[in-house]
Amino acid sequence: MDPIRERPVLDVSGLPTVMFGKANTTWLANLLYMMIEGTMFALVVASYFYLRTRSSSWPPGNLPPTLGWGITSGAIFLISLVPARYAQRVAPSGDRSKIRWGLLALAGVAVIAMVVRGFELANLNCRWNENAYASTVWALLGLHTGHLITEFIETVVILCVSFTDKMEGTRLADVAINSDYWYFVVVTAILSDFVIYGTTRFL
Amino acid sequence: MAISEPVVVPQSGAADRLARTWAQPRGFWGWFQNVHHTAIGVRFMVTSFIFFLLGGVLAAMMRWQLVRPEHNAIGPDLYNQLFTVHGSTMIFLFAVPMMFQGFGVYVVPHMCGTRNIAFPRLNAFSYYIYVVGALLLWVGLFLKTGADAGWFAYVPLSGPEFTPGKRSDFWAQMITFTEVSALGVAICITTTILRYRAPGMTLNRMPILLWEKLVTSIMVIFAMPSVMVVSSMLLMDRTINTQFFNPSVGGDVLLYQHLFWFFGHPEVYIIFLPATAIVSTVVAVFARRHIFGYVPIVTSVVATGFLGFSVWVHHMFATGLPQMSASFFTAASLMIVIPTAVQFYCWMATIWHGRLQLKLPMLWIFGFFFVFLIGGLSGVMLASVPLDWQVHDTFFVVAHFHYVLIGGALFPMFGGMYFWIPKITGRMMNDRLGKIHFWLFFVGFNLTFFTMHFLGLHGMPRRVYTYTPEMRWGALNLLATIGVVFMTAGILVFIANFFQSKATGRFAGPNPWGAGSLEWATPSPPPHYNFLELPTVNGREALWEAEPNQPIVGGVREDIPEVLVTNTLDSEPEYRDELPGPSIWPFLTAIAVSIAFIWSIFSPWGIAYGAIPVVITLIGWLWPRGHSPSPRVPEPALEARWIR
Amino acid sequence: MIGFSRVPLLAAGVFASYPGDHSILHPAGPQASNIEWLYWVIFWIVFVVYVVVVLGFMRAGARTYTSADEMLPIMKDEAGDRRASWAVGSAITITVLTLFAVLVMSEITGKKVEGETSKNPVTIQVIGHQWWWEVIYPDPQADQTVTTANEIHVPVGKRVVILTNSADVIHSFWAPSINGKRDLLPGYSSAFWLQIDQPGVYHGQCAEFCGLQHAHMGFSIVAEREDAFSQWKAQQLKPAQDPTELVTVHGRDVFLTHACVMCHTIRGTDAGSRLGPDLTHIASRQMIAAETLPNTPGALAGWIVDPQRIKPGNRMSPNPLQPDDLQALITYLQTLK
Amino acid sequence: MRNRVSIAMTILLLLSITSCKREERQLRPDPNASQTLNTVQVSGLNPGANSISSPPPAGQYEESAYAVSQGKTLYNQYNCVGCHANGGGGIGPPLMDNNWIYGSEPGNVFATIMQGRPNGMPSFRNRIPEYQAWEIAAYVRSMSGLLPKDVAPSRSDQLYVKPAEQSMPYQAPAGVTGEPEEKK
Repeated sequence: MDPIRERPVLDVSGLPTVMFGKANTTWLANLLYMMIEGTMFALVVASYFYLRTRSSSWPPGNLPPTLGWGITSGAIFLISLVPARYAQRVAPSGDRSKIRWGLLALAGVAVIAMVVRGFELANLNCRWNENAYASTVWALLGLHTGHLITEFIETVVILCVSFTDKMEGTRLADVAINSDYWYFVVVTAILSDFVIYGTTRFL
Repeated sequence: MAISEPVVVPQSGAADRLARTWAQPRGFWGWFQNVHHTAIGVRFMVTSFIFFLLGGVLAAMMRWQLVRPEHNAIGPDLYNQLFTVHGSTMIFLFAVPMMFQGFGVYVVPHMCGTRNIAFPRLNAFSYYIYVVGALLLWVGLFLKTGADAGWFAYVPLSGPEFTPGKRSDFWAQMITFTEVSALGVAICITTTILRYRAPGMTLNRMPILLWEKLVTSIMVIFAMPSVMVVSSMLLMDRTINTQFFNPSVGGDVLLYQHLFWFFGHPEVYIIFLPATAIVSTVVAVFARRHIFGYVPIVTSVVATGFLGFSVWVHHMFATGLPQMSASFFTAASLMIVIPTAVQFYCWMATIWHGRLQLKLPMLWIFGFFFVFLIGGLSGVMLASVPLDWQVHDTFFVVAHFHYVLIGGALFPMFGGMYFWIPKITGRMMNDRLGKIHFWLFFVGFNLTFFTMHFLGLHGMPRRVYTYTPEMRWGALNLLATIGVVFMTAGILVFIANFFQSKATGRFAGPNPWGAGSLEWATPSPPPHYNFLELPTVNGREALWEAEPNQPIVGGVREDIPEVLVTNTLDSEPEYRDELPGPSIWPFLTAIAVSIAFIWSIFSPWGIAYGAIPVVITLIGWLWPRGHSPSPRVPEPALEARWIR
Repeated sequence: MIGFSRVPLLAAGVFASYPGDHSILHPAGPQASNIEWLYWVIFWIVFVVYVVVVLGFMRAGARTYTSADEMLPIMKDEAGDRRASWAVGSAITITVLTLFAVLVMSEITGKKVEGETSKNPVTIQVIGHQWWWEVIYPDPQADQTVTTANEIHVPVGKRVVILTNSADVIHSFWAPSINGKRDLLPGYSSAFWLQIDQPGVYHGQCAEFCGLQHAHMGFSIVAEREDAFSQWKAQQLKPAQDPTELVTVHGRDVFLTHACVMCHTIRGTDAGSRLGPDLTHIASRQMIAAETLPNTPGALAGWIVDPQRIKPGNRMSPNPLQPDDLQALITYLQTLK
Repeated sequence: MRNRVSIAMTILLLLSITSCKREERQLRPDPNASQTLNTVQVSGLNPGANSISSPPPAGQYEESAYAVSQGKTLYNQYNCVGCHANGGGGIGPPLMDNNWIYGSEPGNVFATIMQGRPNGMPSFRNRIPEYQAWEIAAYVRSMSGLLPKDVAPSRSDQLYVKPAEQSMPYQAPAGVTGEPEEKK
């Protein structure tokens, strides 16, 4: 093409370079990721109920999991919504100390949640290799524990970033998105708890 | 956004600046750092094509074993590995990576008129993880550890008791690798299509190919988790003795089939929709008119996406389901014919009311019309429960899905290759060789697979490594084997043609076919910055409907890899996003993940210990570095260019 | 409706001219012939559809083909498009109606095939093993229960219900000229019906991939007149009679003192293991090794000595017997009518 | 492009070094391993020292996951379960523990199966071809973790009675030589 040409121009130089919330492409990717993981949870839960239809008693020969630990972990996850929301709120301001406190609190709650999860697994009253029921229960809780750990690591990494001067621009958006993902972890936690503890007792 | 009056746009320097900004490292290690979608897309195509050839070799070996009754060239143990690895290769290592990942990653950003795919590093990661999965399966085969329970590996045969050793475990992990890859690419493509489209390319103006890639990506996102879950269950049953599929303690063998086919049938459309997209694109170009029935076609693509999830049980009619559910799935399976029929009629109408230039790509599309239709119609037969009881798991079904997959995906794929290779390499393919390739392949294909219908009707089950003369299947099997010779010859001609054109082919120029979508607005092969001037779009076929002085996008920084992000519905510019540059970390992460997965085959602790390097590499990948966000005021060089 | 297959047509011709007792297109009972009827109906429908669509594409191509090699301008043709939308619209309508017709016919046929039941059928239990079929004619009195393998006898013209189980992996019971296939799933037991109208021997085979010897997992269904059937059954009920001559006595001892006894049953002797086929009346069967070999002394000997050559990977161990022992064993087994 | 190929080659090479004995499937045993001696036994018991066909071919069975799993199938089918249960022991001694009355070497176990032992263990000579006895011996050893995990069988599709052999703590490299240690 010739070096000089007359063309009308759509000038976008004035546009921002960081967006928070839905406008951010990472937000979209995060949403898609949650769709993938959500499908996995849905399928494991579906298998759980499918196997239930194939068995005369449910749980077969095992005591249902100890309710106490289920409730505890559920409660902890609900509490964790507070620091998650806080971090999300303060992210756009770019106020590093607030962000640090938010993330720190979130990471702390995650640690507690993981400890409780350990007791939860110990009190399922079944081993994964006993029967199909036990396998599904362990699969469901294991799948969620995997997400819990991932989210914990992600939070810690972002926390570390927040102590550097790189905590600005898109990194702030990442903080907000990290909280979105934590909401997902909480929701799936409540659901799996309901399936594992609730349905064996009330359904 | 306000569009300025026509202004002088000095090109001087812009090209060099962009070239410098978007340059990809060279050399051995550079190869592992490249994150540009053209490079990754081509790699997906080349790699998957190599596995297509390997899978073809296995098929030839199988045909050789079946050439006559009680032929014992190949024993049952090896034969079972052959057809299992053949099936798995063609589906997981060729069809999806080629049709979805390969074409998608290469062509989507061009069609959107942007400079790279979204999340380029995730994209690169997806490629490496796919390669590892592919190697896992094939190295397994060479170490006598080839999967041998069929490409859908039904339990209990594939389970801990009946497949000792590590064969099924290799298969299951291969699944995990390839599906992770597909899912990663799905995220990249979806985001690119929804947010990176050039200003003016509203949803209503999106090329059909983009629509279809969007639908396919969404299907991947909902279908692939299913097979990952089920292959993980199988792996856990085999390695840590879970009991998902053990009937004597409440496990269930049909659970496996449900989960597998809930993925397995959408998979067919994940392979087939990209093919129809190629058809729609090519037909419009060589009928020299806009595609007829844009809205009906898009609607049917979306409808296929939904219906694809409601037909999986028709793979399980012979398990003796209750009549009710069987009827439902028959109805659904027949219903899914309608969207495909709609597309067929629209293509016919496009040709009918256009001016047909039967150039090479179009020739293959005509081959697709004739061949795929047979597969589609025998599919109608299979949808009927009583007929399925008879022909299920026979060579009739083998014929059916080869007509669907080769007819429905391979013919359009070759069409697409003859169509886009000039864009990729910058040189035209040889027309005469292309025609020879077509006719050899067309004849050989029908010779091999049409005969299989009869074999099936006369009671030859699939997956038998031999048969007795009393069955009188010899003659037809011999015919089928002869067909392989023609197909092989055809493929060889294609390869020869490719290298010849790469070396001495006629230069293609930006738009050799006079096509209308944006990828033809850049030089062939495209530079790493894709577009010197980011385009704006004015209609469904951007280049055909561009005004004489179609506005261009200005003000996207050229000193850092920056792209314009627009909103989903009407692609209004929203913000400028800086993309990550070349990096070795995706490759290292892929290696770390591979170690963890492969280790887990041999010890459950593999996941635990293997997770550590994964975390480290991920941190290395995600740790922020490089430029700080751009200042609001562009630097003087740009200032000078956009005078108001 | 067999008449369909008589229509001289290339494709159909190939089917019809294809002899054999092992074909979807040569039904021997109501189930299979219902399905065959459905097959031909749908075959002709899709055949017509194929011809029409292909001609359509050819016509479209021929109509607008141009050999021009240069880039032609992009054309617009609103009038043509309007006509086309009518054509496409009606084509889709026809398609939907056709599919609906297919659905209805397939439903009706399905009901018919599943409806071929009766109050007092012949009940046969078929258990799939890797890689042979255990066949049991259950009876309230245990001593009235017949157990055999790979060869199913049924009376002509009577409704038969097959109860299926699997002992290991998934198998699929399929005799093309009798009825569609039915999977044998571990953990499930299902029942399906068949009926045979012409006397004869009909071949069947496992249709779901079940491992190394999936290819050699055949069975045969022998349809015979009522009286012949009851005779056969009475004979099968008898235990094996004690051998009398020296050689057969020796043959039995060989059987009882070698690996044979670990897996096989011969009622009337100490051999009572159920791992392999019941051999009480082996001499009465046409074939051995799940329809792999004819039941001749030679084949039998070859099978006993080196089964792994004939069916690599099957569960029977090689038995390198001394010639005279082998001879005696064969002679003995030949007496088990 | 070339790089990818070279990587593929190196990986192939690395893995080929570890040749996969584990996946060997000898579908057609060599004739002399399928011997069943043709002398009609008078009594099931059979005194005297080991008279194993030498050298013991145990290796080829203990390295093949297929052979060991065959052994597991035969162990159940030939009703070893009747006395030894699923290794826990019953009428016969337990096989899961690491306490071997007649030695833990494959040869010893093979001899025990073929010749029988006092106090009830019958002789299976003539009844079980040698290769099957070797397979069973290999399986018996896998029960107490004497075989590598990747060879030891995984769970069967049966009622859950004990963790699968592959999850037994791995004890020693599966040797086929050396004196049987007499733990009486």
